[in-house]
This record gives sequence, structure tokens and C-alpha cells, in this order.
Amino acid sequence: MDEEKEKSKEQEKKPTSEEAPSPEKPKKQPKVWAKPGAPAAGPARPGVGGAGESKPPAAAQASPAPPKPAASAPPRKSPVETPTYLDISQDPLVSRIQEKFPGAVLAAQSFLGQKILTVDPLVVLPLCDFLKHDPECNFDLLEDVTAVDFPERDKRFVVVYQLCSIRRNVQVRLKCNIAENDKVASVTSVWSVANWLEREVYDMFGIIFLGHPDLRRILLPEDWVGHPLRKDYDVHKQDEDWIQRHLQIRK
Amino acid sequence: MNILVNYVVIPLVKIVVIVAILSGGIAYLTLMERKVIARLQHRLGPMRVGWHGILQPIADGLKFIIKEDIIPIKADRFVFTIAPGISLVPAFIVFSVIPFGPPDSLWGTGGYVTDVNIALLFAVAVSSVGVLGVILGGWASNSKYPLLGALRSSAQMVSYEVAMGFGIIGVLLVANSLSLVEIVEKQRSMGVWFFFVQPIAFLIYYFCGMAETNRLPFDLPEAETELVGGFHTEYSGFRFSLFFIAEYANMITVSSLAVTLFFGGWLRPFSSVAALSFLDIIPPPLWFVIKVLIFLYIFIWVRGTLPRFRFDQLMRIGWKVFLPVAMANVMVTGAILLKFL
Amino acid sequence: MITTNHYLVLAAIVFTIGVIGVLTRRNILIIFMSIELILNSVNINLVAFSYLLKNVVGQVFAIFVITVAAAEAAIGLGIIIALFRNKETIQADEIDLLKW
Amino acid sequence: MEHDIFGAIDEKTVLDANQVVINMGPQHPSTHGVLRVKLTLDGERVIDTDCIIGYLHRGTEKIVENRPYAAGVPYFDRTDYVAAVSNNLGYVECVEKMLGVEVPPRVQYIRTMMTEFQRIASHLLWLGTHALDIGAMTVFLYAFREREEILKLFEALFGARLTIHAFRIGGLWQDLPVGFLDACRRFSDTIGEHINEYEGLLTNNRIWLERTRDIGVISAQDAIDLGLTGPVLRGSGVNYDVRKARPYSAYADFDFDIPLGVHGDTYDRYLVRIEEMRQSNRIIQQCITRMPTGPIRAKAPRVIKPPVGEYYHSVEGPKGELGYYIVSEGKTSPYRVRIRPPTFINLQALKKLVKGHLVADVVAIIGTLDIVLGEIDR
Amino acid sequence: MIDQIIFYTLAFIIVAMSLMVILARNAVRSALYLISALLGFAALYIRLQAELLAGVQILVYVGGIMVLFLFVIMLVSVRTMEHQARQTRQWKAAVVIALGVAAELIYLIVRGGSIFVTKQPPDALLTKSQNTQVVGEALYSTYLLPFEIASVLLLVAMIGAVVLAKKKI
Repeated sequence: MDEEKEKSKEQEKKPTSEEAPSPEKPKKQPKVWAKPGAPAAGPARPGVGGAGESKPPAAAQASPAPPKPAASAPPRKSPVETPTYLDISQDPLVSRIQEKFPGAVLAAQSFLGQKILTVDPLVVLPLCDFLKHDPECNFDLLEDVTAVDFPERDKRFVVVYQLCSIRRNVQVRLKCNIAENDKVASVTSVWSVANWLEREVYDMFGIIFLGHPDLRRILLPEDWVGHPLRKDYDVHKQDEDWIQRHLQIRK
Repeated sequence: MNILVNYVVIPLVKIVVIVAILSGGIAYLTLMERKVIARLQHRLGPMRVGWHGILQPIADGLKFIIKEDIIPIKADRFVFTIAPGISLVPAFIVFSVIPFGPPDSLWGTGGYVTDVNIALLFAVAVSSVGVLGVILGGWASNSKYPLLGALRSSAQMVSYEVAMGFGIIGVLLVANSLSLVEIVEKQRSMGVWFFFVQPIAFLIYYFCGMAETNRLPFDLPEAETELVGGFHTEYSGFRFSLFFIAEYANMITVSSLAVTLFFGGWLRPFSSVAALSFLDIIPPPLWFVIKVLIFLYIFIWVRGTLPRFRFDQLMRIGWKVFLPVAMANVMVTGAILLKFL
Repeated sequence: MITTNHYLVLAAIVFTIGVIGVLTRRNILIIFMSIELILNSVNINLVAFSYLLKNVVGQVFAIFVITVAAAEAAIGLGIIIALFRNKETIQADEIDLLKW
Repeated sequence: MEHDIFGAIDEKTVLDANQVVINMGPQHPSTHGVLRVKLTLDGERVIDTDCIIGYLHRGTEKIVENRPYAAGVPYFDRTDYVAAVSNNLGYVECVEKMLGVEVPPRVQYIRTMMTEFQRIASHLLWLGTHALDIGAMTVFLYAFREREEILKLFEALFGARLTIHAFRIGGLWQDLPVGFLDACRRFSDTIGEHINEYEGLLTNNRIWLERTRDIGVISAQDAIDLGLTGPVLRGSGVNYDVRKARPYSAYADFDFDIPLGVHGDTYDRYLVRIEEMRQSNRIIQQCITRMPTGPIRAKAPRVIKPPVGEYYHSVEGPKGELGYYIVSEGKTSPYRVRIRPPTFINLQALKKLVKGHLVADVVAIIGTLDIVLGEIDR
Repeated sequence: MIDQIIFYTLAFIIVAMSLMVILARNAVRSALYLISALLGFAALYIRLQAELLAGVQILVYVGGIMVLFLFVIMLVSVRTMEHQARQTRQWKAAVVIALGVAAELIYLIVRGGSIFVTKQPPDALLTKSQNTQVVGEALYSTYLLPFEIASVLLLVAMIGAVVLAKKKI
């Protein structure tokens, strides 16, 4: 499926010039996508959503060859080669960080073309400061701070920082694994956008950010007990006595 | 005996007629406003009650009467009930001095209720009393926001009153008489309307008039998006409609004064040009009504298009733009009059 | 037949009411209003005599009285506000310290 | 404590209180939803603000973790209920990228066109409410008249007007109905002069200038530091638009400009959004002329089970950069879906923008941030 | 005959309202009564053919000063004022003295009444007399100096009020 790879490579090349880049690709001729004799046997039907969708009404503009719904063939693994985490420790950015902060980058991977650096939580603040102010990296926009909960791992939470450099139009994702009641330094001093983002992570996961100017819950009520986005917090669970105290409703 | 007739019966009859016409006018002014703004905004306006919404004012009137009339608990009941009246009555009193027709019309009794020789001073003085209604209304509702709103709107009205006064002096210098009847007479004899003689004075008078009646773009106190609500937030039912009527009455008052002072009250356009005598088929009072309607249309048109001033901009313009310009206008007019006459 | 006397008596009555107001009430604002009453009673006399003697001096002087009253009201109320901002009270007899 | 001329510390009269804390919202006509702002005032000037949000928090991210991938789409309609199409586009494209599915060009063109329609609709709603807050009533009616046309187009194609479940993972639900493109062409021919109408009413209006010029100024540096994106960032002159930075869907095929402000005040953001509407219209016209034919569904596996891994995909929503960070464990439902909410981050700038302004300006500044509480609270 | 009716009703209104001013419960009520008393005075001025003065009275007093009064009453009216004793301690003595003075005054006026009524004032009602013009001329000719002094006085009052009331100077 070289066509697939060639497609993603084109996506790779980022237009750098200011005004609309003349697309390298020649003006795409509308080409009929479904090549006749496509190898895949599986009927090309949209992923069936949870609610059993009735067969979509025949599209007004009948697509060239409505595929005959084959007998319910077992869903074979799609032929596309599954993307995996590739190791990119030779990447210039990674080497530059290693040089500045030896041992900081625990793992440097890329998934589907996006750089992911797993970093030691203790060095997060100085590293972020370096990434922002270093003319070479210049990651001046912190797009997002969030966390993911993996209860089965010993270092339970993964705090994710999504960075982007507007000038160089490059993105990188920093991840650091921290255990249940570990604390991680707050990056509000580097990017002030982190203020509310970290407050939401604290609200939803209970991760404490050291040095945060005003760490309190942002979406849930102040005195709510429990952190909803943790995996052990069931979907229907509520803070019973908060509700009893404030709303006097017995579940 | 004829004193009784001349000074009691006839004015009473005229007063009753004027009040009837005025309240009818106010009712249909609300309809006119909703229709004109609707037209501005590409929609139809009230269409449901009666043909094309003709009976809408009556429906509104009934609604206000039926609506429950709440008085806040710790509010000062007496002042709470008096306040709408205080702001409504002056608007009606001013009409006692406004001439609708020539002195010899209406079987010789004169097209006006009375002709007081300080008519204009009396009109301005009485319209300044209207401010009290707003203040008392805000204070009596016994809550912080209407009080703030009342202080703001009264500060606005008081400061624009000063500028309006100077605007009127410009006209006085030319007409050198306070009686409105004589002012119209002067315009007829001079053959030109004072609008062309005193354009700046007119602009100042009209804009201050807008500010006096708390109309957009000066309607900050009632702006619903403001934190500080209007002075009549605590009012409901019939009392609220009194404030509502007071605002429209003030609008008509300002328009009719503007017409009398600057556009030759009941004179037909180019009154001195004999060739246009065919215009005389329309009786003078109708000319007056047509001109007032034009001014009311402008009021509504401005409300439809312009955004709202912020309170400090509003006050700055009142004191730092209108007042100096008005004073300059008075000086210039005085100088010219002194030099040529 | 209404003669000047009637006006003088009326003025005297209003004057006394004003004086009583000034002397008896504790609230400074009421005292202020009583002073306004006194000034107005004076005005009545002026105008009554101007009407009696057929010249306009009384009315001119009445206008000056009104301007003085306006100036005095402005200053007085300014003082009251400044006072209230410091002493939190407008009771006449509670303001008895020269320097606080 | 400052001393007045009598040397006494400032006392409190009824109205002359030094610092007053006023609650604006959660029920207030100009907070565009359930937002409560605690304003600390010194007289009329705003000293400090504190936004209290969460009234509309529905736990979308938690619910989606227990639903199959395709079932998550309707939830993302309802986060930013004013720009449902771009929400769906972001999520659907992120999943397709993880699945390695490439949608046919016709789908890409339709998706781009509808996203641009949604941008115009969202900007029209912003313009209407923003002008209404500042007092110009008529613009509100005009803007909503055009927005109604767009909603009719949505209804024709997607079946609903606001929360429309626009796209499916791997393509579209149905192809364009007959005559749809002509309707789009009719609309995009007339929207041009309608926008001139709005500009005629507002752009050179003395009072509008007075209420918006130099109100809520933010420098380019502070804007980036506060993580602002979208028209709010471009109002300060920073040229960052995801459609140009990381072209997705079919944006690489069209030429359009990115309007930039200069002073970073409310007036410049107003100009930027008005110009953006015109640029979106340009894209739509190019879409209509070059609409390719072809299937409207890619070969996607019947049961959507993206491989183990994670992906962050962001699109340029009307309010700013809308990102989706999906972590998948290879099961049928996503392990974690994180939405990067542009309005949530833009609202954080309110504290800095409002300081030192008057109460009446708070209304204008909240309007210029173009916030939607559904997305802020998620 | 009408003249009597007019005068006595106006007089009654004025006296009643002034009494209410000093007896009212809270400041706003007494302000209201004062306003009606002032309007009564204005009516009397018209009766005495001082139309300009009546206009000025309404414009300056009711439209200006009373608005100022109400502003200040609202600014300083703290609820605690209500239930405190309204009269000063020695109010009885004050009333007695005041009434004594009043009795004396009225006695003098009534006894000396004949001096004032020199001749029958013409019963000219609201004619078109040029009251305003006459007052105007007097103001600008014989009384020019007091007029200028009054304007300076007003200026000083304005500056004083601003300095006193403004918080941060």
C-alpha cells in the first residue's frame, strides 16, 4: 500500500511560506477512488455506529457500483499496515535536549508522524523553559495540557503537554509518567495558558501541580469529592453527600 | 361671567381635547415605533391584533392594566406611587403653551390653550421637573441597582438640560420673545424658519432632547445589557406603563417644541410665498402634526440604527461638546444681531 | 380683597415654620430645607412689595436671593457629603467635635 | 488607603463604597450562556474578575470513553453547539487518521465546504449578539437572516439545523441532494453584499468605533503566552491558522488569505472576523466550481478498532484551534478523548483584557471573545 | 371673588406643605413636601405678576436645587436614620420662643396694616405686560454690578462644591 505511505509523506511536508503555498501536488483531477477489482472483499460500508443504522437510503447520486452486501464475511484485519511507535532518538531536537538535559528524555518515539518525548517529571519545568526560550526550538504556544489514567501501571497518570512552535510550524508532545500522589511542577510560569488547563487536570484527575498560583477545581463545585476522569470513577457515580447537602435529592 | 367662560370653560375644553389627542397619539406612537423598527430590521412588526396590528396599542394598554402591580416590601409606598406621576405630568403640562393654529382660528379663541408671555421658560422649567420622577422612582424601589440607574439617568438629564437651555437661547435672541405664539408669528413675518437661521441651535436642541428622554443612543440607564438596571426595574403593571407613557409623552413634547421653535409650528412650508397658496387646503394644525410625525420618525430611525454610548462617553459629550458649542452659538448669534440690527 | 397684608402674614407664618424647623430637627438635611423655606418667605415679601409699589426692584432682588440660595445649597450639600464620608452620620447634635 | 482632603480614611457611604463585588451572570443577557463573572469594581472601573464556570459541565469526555467511536460524534455536536460541523470534522478526521483511512476527494471537498459554511454561520451569530450587546439592534436581525439560509442548507444535507451529526467516520451519511450546489451558489453570491450591509452599519459608525476602538487590547506576545488561537489571536497580528499551518481535509487545494489585525483591540477582531467571512465565501465558491464526483464513503472496516496508539489532530474552528487527542487501546471504544477547547482558553484572557476598563466594556469584551459555554464546560 | 379663592387655597397649600416639611418622617418625604411648597410659591409669584420669577423659581429651585437635595439624600440616606428621635432635646423651648416671635410679627403687621394699603392696586390679571423685558433691562442696567457679583459667587460655589464632594483630588 505504497500509495498510503506516499499520501502521508505529502502531508509531512509542511508549507512554510506565508501566503497560500502553491500546492506541489498538481491540481487533483477528480479520480474515481474505488479502483475496479479492489482487493478488499469486505463490503465498503460505513462503520456501523452503536445504534444499528438502517441501510442508508440509496444515495440520490447513485455511487458507481453499489457494493453487493456479501455474506457476513468475518471482518478481516484491514490490509493497511498498522502504524506503530517508531524510535526517533537520533532526531535533532532530541539530541539537542539530551545535550542540554542529559538523561531527561526517557524515550523518544513518533506515531503517525507526531513526535512524542517521554520526559522525567522532575525536569519538566526547566525543560519547558528551555524549549520555549531557545531560539532553535522556540515552542512558544502551549496548545494543551491534559492527562491519561492507566490504573494498571505503577506510574498511574501520564501528564501530556502538546507544544507547537508558530514560527517553525513544528509540534511536539511531552509526556511524563507520575504515580498516584506524586506532584509535578506547574508550567504556568512559562506559559500562563497552563493556569486553567492545569486546574482542569487537577479537577478531573487529582494531580497536584506545584507552584500553581491558584489550584482549585474549575468545572466541578468547590467541595466536590472525587475526580471523574479517573478510570475507577464509574460513569454513573456521583458525590452522594454533596448532592444530599446541596440539592437534598436521595438517589 | 365672561371671565369665567374665557378663563375657565374654554381652556378646559381645549385641555380635554389636547389630552385626548395626546394620549391617543402616544398609544399609536408605540405602534408606529414597533412598525418602523420592524421595517428597518426586515420584518413586519405587530400584525396579529386587528388589521396590520392597528389595535395593538389597545391590547398593550389592557395588558398593562391587567398585569399584577407589585410594590417591593420595604419600598416607600407613597413615593413609589407618586414617582411615575411626577415624570408624566410635566410632559402633558408643556402642551398648554404650544400653539397648534393661528391666534384667530378655532372661532377666535386662538389655536392654543393659553398664551403666556414666558411660555418657553415655563416649558423648560416644567420639563426639568420630570427629572424628579426618575429619581424618586429609583429611590423608592429600595434596591441598589434601580437607585444607581436612577442617579445615572437623572445626572444625564440634568446635564443635557443645561445644554438644551443654551440651545434655546439661540432662538430667543432671534425671536426676542418668550411666547411661543410670538415666535411662530416672527417666523411667519420674517418669512424664514428659524431652522435656517439657527441650524446649530436646532441640532443641539434635538440631540439634547434625545438625551432628555433617555432615548437611544443615550438610553444607557435602561439598557438591558447593562449591569445596573434601569430605574423602573421594580415597577410592573400600570405603574410601569406610566413611566412608559411618560417617555413617549416626552418624545412628543420635545418634537413639538422643536417644530414650534425651528420649523414654524403651524405654518405651511414657504408660508410667505403666495404662489404656493394651494398648500393652504391643509389646515394649520395638520401641518403641525405632520412635522411632529417627521421628527418622531427620526427619533425611531435613530433608535433602530445607532449603538449605545457608554455612560462616561455620554456625560463627556454632554458637558464637553454640546455645552461649549451651544454657548459659542449664543455668542455668535448675539454678536451678529448686535452688529446688524 | 387681597391686600399686601395677606402676603406679609403668609410670609411671617412660613418664616416661623422655617425657624422652628431649623431649631428643632436633628437631621441636617431637614435643617437645610427649613433654611430654603425661610429664604422663600423672604422672597414672597419682596415680590409683594414690588407688586404694591409697581417697580421691578423687588423681583430683581428676589432673583439674586434665589442665586444665593442655589450657591449656598451647592456648598452646604458638598459639606454634608464630605462630613458624612468621615462621620457616617448626619445628626446635627452628633457632630460636636471641632477636630476629630 | 488613600486619604481625602480631610485626612480621614475613606468611609463607606451607601454608594461611595470603595470596592464593590458585583456578580454578572449566570443568568445575564450578554454572557452568551451560563457564565458567572465576579467583578471587583472601584466605582465604575473593573479591578479584578473571576470567572466561575462549570454550570454546563456534562462530562462529555467521560461518556465518550464508554461509547464506540462512531457513537461519540453526536456528543461533539453539543460541545460547541454553534459550530457543530467543525467539531465533527476534527473528531472524524482524527479517527480516520488513526485508522489509516483516506476519504475520497469528493468527501473532502464537501466537508471543507460545509465547515466553511459553519464558520460563516458562527461568525454571523457572533456579529448579531456582539452588536446587540453594544446596542445596535438592527444588525442582529440582518445577521440572523443570513444564518437562517445556511441552516436551511444544513437541514437539506444533514437532516438537522444545529446539532447535525454531519460526518461519519470514513465518509458521509448521504450524497448531496439534487439542486444543493445551486442553492449553495445562490447563497454565496448574495452573502458578499450582505456583509457590506453589516459593514455599512457598523465599520465607520462613530459610536461603534467609540465603543470598540482600544477596548480589550492584547499584544501579540501576551496573546501567544495566553494560548489564544483563532480570530482573537489573529486580531493581534499573529499569523497562525491551522488551515494554513497544517492543511487538513481539502484546504491545501484552495487559495484564501488569512486576515490579520494590527492593534489587537475589539475593533480589529471585529474586522478580522468580517474579513474571514468573505474568505470562507471564497473557499465555498472554489468548492462549488471544482466539486469532484466519486464515492462518498471510503473503505473503512465495518467495526472501527484503531490500532493501539495516540494522535492529536487539530482543525481551525470559528473560535480557534479545536484539537482532538485520542488515545486508543485497540478496543472498539476510545481509551481517552481529550478536546482542546478554544473558547475555554480564550475566556482565560478575560481577566487580563478587562482590567482597568469600565463595567460597560466587560459586555463588549465578552462579546469579542466569542465564547460558547457548551465548549467551555464540556 | 376668584382672587380670594386663589390666594387662600395657595396660602393653605404652602403653609400645610411647609409644616409637613418639618414634621415628615424621612428626608425624601420632606423633600417632596418642600417641592410642593415651592410650586405653591411659584403660583403666588404669577399671581403677583412676577412671571419671570415664577419661571426661574421652578427652573432653579425645583428643577435644580431639589434635584441636588434628592441626590444627597440618596447618597447619605443610611437606613439607621429612620428610628432615631427626630427632634433635638430642647425642641419644646425652641417652639415656644418661635411662636412668641411669630405672634409679635403678626400683631405688628395687622396693627400697622393701614400704612401699607396706600392705594388700591389695579386688579390687572395676566396681561401681556412685558414683565420679563422690564426685569431684564433692570438687571442689565441699574443692577449690572450685583449681577456680575452673583455670577462670580456662583462660580466660587461650583468650585467649592466640586472640591468638597470629590473623593480623589
